[in-house]
Amino acid sequence: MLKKITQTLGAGAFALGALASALHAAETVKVGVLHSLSGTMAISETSLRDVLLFTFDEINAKGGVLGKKIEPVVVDGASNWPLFAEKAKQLLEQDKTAVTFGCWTSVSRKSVLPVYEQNNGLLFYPVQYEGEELSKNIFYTAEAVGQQATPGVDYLLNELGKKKFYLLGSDYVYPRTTNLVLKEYLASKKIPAANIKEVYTPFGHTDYQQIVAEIKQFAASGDACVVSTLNGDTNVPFFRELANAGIKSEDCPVMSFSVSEDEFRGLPTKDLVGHLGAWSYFMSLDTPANTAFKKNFFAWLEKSTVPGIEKKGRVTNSPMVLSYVGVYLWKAAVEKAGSFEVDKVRAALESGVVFDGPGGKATMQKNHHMTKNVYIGETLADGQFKILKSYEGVYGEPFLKGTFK
Amino acid sequence: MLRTLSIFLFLLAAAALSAAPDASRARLLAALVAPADQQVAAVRALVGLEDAALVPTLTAWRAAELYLVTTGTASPVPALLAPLPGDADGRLQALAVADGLPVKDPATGQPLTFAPKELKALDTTAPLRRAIRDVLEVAGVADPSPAVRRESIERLGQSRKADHLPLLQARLAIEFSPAVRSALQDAIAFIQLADPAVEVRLQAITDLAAAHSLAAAARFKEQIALPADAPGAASPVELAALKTAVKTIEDHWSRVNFFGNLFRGLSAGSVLLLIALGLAITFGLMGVINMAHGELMVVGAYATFVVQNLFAAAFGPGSLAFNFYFLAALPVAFAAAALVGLVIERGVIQFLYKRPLESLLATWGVSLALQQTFRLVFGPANVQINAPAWLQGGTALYDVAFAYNRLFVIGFAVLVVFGVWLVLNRTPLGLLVRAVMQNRQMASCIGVKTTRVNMLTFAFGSGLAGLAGACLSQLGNVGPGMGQLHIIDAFMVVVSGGVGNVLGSVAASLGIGVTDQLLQPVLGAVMGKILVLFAIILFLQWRPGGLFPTRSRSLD
Amino acid sequence: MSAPAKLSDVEPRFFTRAQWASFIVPTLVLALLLPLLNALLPADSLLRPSDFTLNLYGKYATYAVLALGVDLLWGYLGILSLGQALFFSLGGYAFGMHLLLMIGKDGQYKSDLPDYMVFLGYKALPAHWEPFYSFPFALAAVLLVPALLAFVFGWLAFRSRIKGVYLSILTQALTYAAALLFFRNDFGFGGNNGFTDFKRVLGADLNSPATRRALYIASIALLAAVFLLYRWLTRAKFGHLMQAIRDGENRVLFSGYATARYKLFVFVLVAAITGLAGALYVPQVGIINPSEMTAEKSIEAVVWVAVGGRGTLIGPIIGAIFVNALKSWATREAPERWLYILGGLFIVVVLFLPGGIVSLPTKFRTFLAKLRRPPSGPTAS
Amino acid sequence: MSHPILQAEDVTKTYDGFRAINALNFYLFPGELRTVIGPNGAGKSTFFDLLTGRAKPDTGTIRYADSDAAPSIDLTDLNEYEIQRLGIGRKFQTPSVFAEHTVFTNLVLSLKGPRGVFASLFHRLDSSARDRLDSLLKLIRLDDKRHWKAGLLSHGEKQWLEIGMLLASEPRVLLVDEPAAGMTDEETHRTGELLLSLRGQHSIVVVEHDMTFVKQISDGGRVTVLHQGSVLCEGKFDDVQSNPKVREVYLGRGKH
Repeated sequence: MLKKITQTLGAGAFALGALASALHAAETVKVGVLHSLSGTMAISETSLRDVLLFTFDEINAKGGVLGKKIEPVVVDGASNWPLFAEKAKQLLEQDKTAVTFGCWTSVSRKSVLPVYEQNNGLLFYPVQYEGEELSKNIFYTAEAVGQQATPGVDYLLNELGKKKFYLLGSDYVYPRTTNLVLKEYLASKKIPAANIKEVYTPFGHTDYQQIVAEIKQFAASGDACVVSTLNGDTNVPFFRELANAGIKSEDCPVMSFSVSEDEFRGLPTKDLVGHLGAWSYFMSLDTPANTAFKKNFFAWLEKSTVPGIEKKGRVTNSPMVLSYVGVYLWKAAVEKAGSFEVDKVRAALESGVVFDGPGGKATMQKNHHMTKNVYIGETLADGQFKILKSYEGVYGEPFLKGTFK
Repeated sequence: MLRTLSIFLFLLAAAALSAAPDASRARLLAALVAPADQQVAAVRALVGLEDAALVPTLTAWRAAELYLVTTGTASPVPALLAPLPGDADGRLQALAVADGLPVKDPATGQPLTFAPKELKALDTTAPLRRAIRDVLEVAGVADPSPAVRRESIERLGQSRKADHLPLLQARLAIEFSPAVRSALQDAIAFIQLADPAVEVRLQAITDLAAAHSLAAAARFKEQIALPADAPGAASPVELAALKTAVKTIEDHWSRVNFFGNLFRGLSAGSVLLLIALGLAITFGLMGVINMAHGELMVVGAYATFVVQNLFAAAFGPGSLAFNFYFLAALPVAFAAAALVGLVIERGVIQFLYKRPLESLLATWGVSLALQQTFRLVFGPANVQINAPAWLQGGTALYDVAFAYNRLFVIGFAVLVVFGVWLVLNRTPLGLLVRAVMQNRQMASCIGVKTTRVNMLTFAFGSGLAGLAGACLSQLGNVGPGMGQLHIIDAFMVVVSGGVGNVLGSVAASLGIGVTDQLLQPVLGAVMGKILVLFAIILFLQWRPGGLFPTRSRSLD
Repeated sequence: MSAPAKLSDVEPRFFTRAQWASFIVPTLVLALLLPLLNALLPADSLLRPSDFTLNLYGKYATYAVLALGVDLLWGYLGILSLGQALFFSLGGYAFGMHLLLMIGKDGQYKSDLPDYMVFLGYKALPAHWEPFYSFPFALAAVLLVPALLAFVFGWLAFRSRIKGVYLSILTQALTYAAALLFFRNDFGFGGNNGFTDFKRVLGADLNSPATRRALYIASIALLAAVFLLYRWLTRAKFGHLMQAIRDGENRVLFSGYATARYKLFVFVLVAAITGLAGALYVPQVGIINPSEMTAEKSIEAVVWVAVGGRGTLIGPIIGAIFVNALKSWATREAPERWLYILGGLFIVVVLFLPGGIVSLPTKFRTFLAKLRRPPSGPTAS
Repeated sequence: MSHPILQAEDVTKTYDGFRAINALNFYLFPGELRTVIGPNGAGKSTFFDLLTGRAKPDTGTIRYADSDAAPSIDLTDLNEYEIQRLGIGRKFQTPSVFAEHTVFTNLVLSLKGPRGVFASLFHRLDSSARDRLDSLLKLIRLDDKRHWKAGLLSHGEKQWLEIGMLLASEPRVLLVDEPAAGMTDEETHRTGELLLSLRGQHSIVVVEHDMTFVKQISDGGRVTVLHQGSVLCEGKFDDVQSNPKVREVYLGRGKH
């Protein structure tokens, strides 16, 4: 018995030793990267890790931040939300990172939020989300609902003259919230409730026959569209089914908020041609800043030595660029504050630092969201978006519900 | 393919531009450069303009592909860009809308070349684009392509403007395509709903009811809902007609939905069946709980992906031969998954035949490792699989939609079941399999090489999983986590069918598929699925051995 | 075969004196000394376990309780339940409801209602939430909700004599259905996001080091208590019956025992205790959401047991701590490769070490004995 | 003549269209030792399954008397453990003991007494129970192997252990399926003696193939011949043996 218990303690000591933090090097500043590199979310989040490492190298090559080189601490959240909280604690309490860039799903952000608040840490969150949150320790470079969903619906209403809306989403908080806001928004635009249908499918749903049959009948009048907040994987069976049912983008366009260039890599783009997307960045944006960003990133990928990193067929998308923008905003704020201290950096950020990034000018607001451009694009067969319309300098507002009357 | 098409279109446009009847062309040009506040009116006035350049010019304008070309000091000329014959740099020449000739350098007299981004596209606004669309729709009624004609006609019908009536009726007199004719009749009836003469209106209602038009039903319901004194409210006679029409249309569609649900259930069941068949062999017959079964499907799906890429590389992605990649992928998927299965059986499972619950754990470890391998080999993102042309689209019979890929899956499932039945019942291997599965020790006593039989059976079941994966690649996504989506469903099918009974799996998968599809419209996708799961749990309370239980007389 | 030593009699002693010592000493060290060092030593002392470490081990302790339950069912009773994470999460949810209400007006919306309810437009707290303001009620729910579900499911399943692989797959289906249900926003438990951002428990600030120490101590105490309880269960005649059911249920049935009742009793008891562990888990990790109740999590727990050594009570504890510590370490040090490490570990353990880590010393001794003795000679075993 | 303790009337049981038991009538009287013989597939094991609740008859009644009155308890409504608690114990054809438990524990678990969950949680062995266990261990000659794991016993020893377990539960009716299988001649003979010694205090049904053994234990008692699920004939061993029908279906096949 005693032996068994010493075994237990031995196993524990092993973990303790492993977790003991390394000593700080004076010339570097530690920066956390908290994304899922395994599990279901690895599919999206790995790209963000890549772009973050690229950004750090880019900054380090130009002398770092306040003369210190960035030393990334990469941890795997493994698509496991309590593990995210554990890793966040580790980054803050053990590694003492100055800032963390990370999280994709809302639940991962929710899971680490108390950790950042309690340790007074700093987290930059880059992925479109539902809003309804404002933490003094989180900066949301992400698109809020008003920077994606409402402009997207505006486009459907004003440019395409759509009158019937099929709101299709995965059954979780982001789609639910977005659709709540959209329903209010549509009501304020005098769209009768009878013309709005709201449907949810579980995560990983694979059979969209029924829903597509319903859309087909819903769209028989010719003035209908689909607003899709379907998550990740489920887009493939959905668009496949849609194409096979003969529903064309001209008859019934689908405006998706969760499908970006990165997702197109795994989608049969042929089936998506003509359908729409709304993001604050498209890879096809023709600006010098974007051209340079793409060139440098792909060049970096070529010579990267990160194990298992994909080098071929890579694209850029909005969450990646917003991660990139986040790092630069943080850098600008640190330099403005002249310190890595969280309180000073926060004050600097809140005072409105600006970064002219690949997606255009982004200004951090006092409410921790960004004013940025929003683009509406149409899918092309090569997995890129053709930009149809741009809305410039859209204010980021996390609390939208109840604002449209 | 796309490039050839666009070149063709441009050549067509060029031809249209060059044949220039002057008066109409002038009107078109005037509209293009009209002052902003008069532009919409000017464009709308183009309705019915008989000019070959009308459609290509407006189409390009609407797509922001009509450019203003400035040469020297002259005022800008509206022009379309077309490929320069024989030019490899991708530079384009500009064909002026006015005469269809290339815009030339005033100095040298040589055609100028451009890249699209060097030029300014002619601006549009949303109201302008709508006006353009309206003009194009009217023009589209006479378009050479039946699909364009049909779409334009449907839109005109929905706009319900009486002034389009003569145009549509004129077209009806000469239209030959049955699909377009029926669209024309519907559109005419739609417009006639607002006819001043009550008989015409009543006839239109009857016609639309007979055509089972859903769009009409929506309009009818709106009209029925109007208060009696509202403008446009129906007279009592009309009201009765409207109600009958709505009922006729709705009855029709509820029948359509019923048969549609049955078909969808059949197809969902076939997918389940394909997924579960391999498991019915490895789990049902052999008693191995293979948690990596899902990953074996992924092997099949990735095999399909690889074959697709090989075909694309060898024959070109648009070629005829490319369309047959899927047929070649099926045996490859089977073989690849069977091979991986073989390795798993030799490496892990052969030690665990007497410990089924532990095979669950070990194979779970295998599934983790396989998933990470997929990630490292093919990347963490999903891979792109393009369906061959013959699996795209669908057909409709009595308004029930049949997608080709679904029809294929049903047919394929039937074939695979038949194949499995043949293997198990009509081959020496099948005999050995059944012998070993019934009593391993006894079989080995009578000289059956049980090791070999186990190996082959497991490989066979794995190969079936590979086939299922290949099929799924045509329906859904292919990525490292794809296998996890289906594994529980597969186990549920085998368990409720009765372990060790392939026929049971067939019945269970079809039952589950149809139930799921029938429940979905009522309860939604999530609750439907939950309910099916609970139904299975309860069903097994009632019949613990599944649909077709295997009885045993031994004590345990 | 030499005559086996006088091993287990029907009523063996609960603990020998040495066993008591080897139980009490580490328990006291873990439950009292470590938190004391944490509280008293200066932050930079090498001997001081950090807040982070304590918190981590508190979490592992709740996992160990979960693993003990899996083992009691699987190692002793022969029921491989893939639904234990569900009971763990249900306990977590029940306690989470209480914690969520304790946030009071400190949430995002400064409302009495939990944030997500405000947002989804609830006008008032649903009636079934009201009692959760009371800590004792929440505690009772922590035990009773999982127990009730276990009772209904177990009653149905055991009555129909569903067992073995069938039962495993059914529990998996149950877990899957429950997770789907909790993922739904309409179900009213926060959907995919679950409950998070808790502020206080029993009036104490959840994020203060003192509260975290208390939670850690409570987790270790629970683990020790559950260990004793399960040890008592397995040593009584009841324990022999459990193993008899595992080895030959029909024989037990023909000996006049209503085996279904025995299974149901253990299943329900374990569910309640697992729920309690879940309730302690939630305030320590700060979140409970439906992905915690997926079948995958249950399988993980089974793996801990297998790695540690099933059919023993110390095995699951070692397994839970070892595997999770390994995971904590590997997700930081080898983020790209840790799934291979974990997957490989399971395969190796199942194939080559069916007794788990606890069987290592015996294996090692046998190995040494073989080395000493030439293999040709007759061995006494 | 007194009432039967166990009575099966017109019982039929079908498995997948095969009539394992066909309109069977069977009466067992208190204190009787009845031997049942019959060729393979005659329905002997199925018959035991029906008596012990492991299978339910399609038609017919099976009744049991827990007193001297006429049999009134309908066994077809009851399940295995309820029937066992009424006092009907069964020994299986292949010995089924708890292989991972010691011989001693095997007996403890079988000992007559409360069978509830809580009873077993707080169970203590009193001295009279210990005495009874000791005498049982001696009876089945496993006294010196009481701490062996049952799984390590020889086939014959397992048979004995199972008989011991059966006796420990003090049943009124013993259903014994092929007790002599796998035993040496000497062991077989001793088994026969044991069974004969139990006659009187218990009512016993023995299913057996071994004719020598059958002859030994029938010892003036009745022998029932099952054939195709029904009783072919019943009577003293010698009568049965000379019955031409029996010779035809059973003995005529060359066995003994």
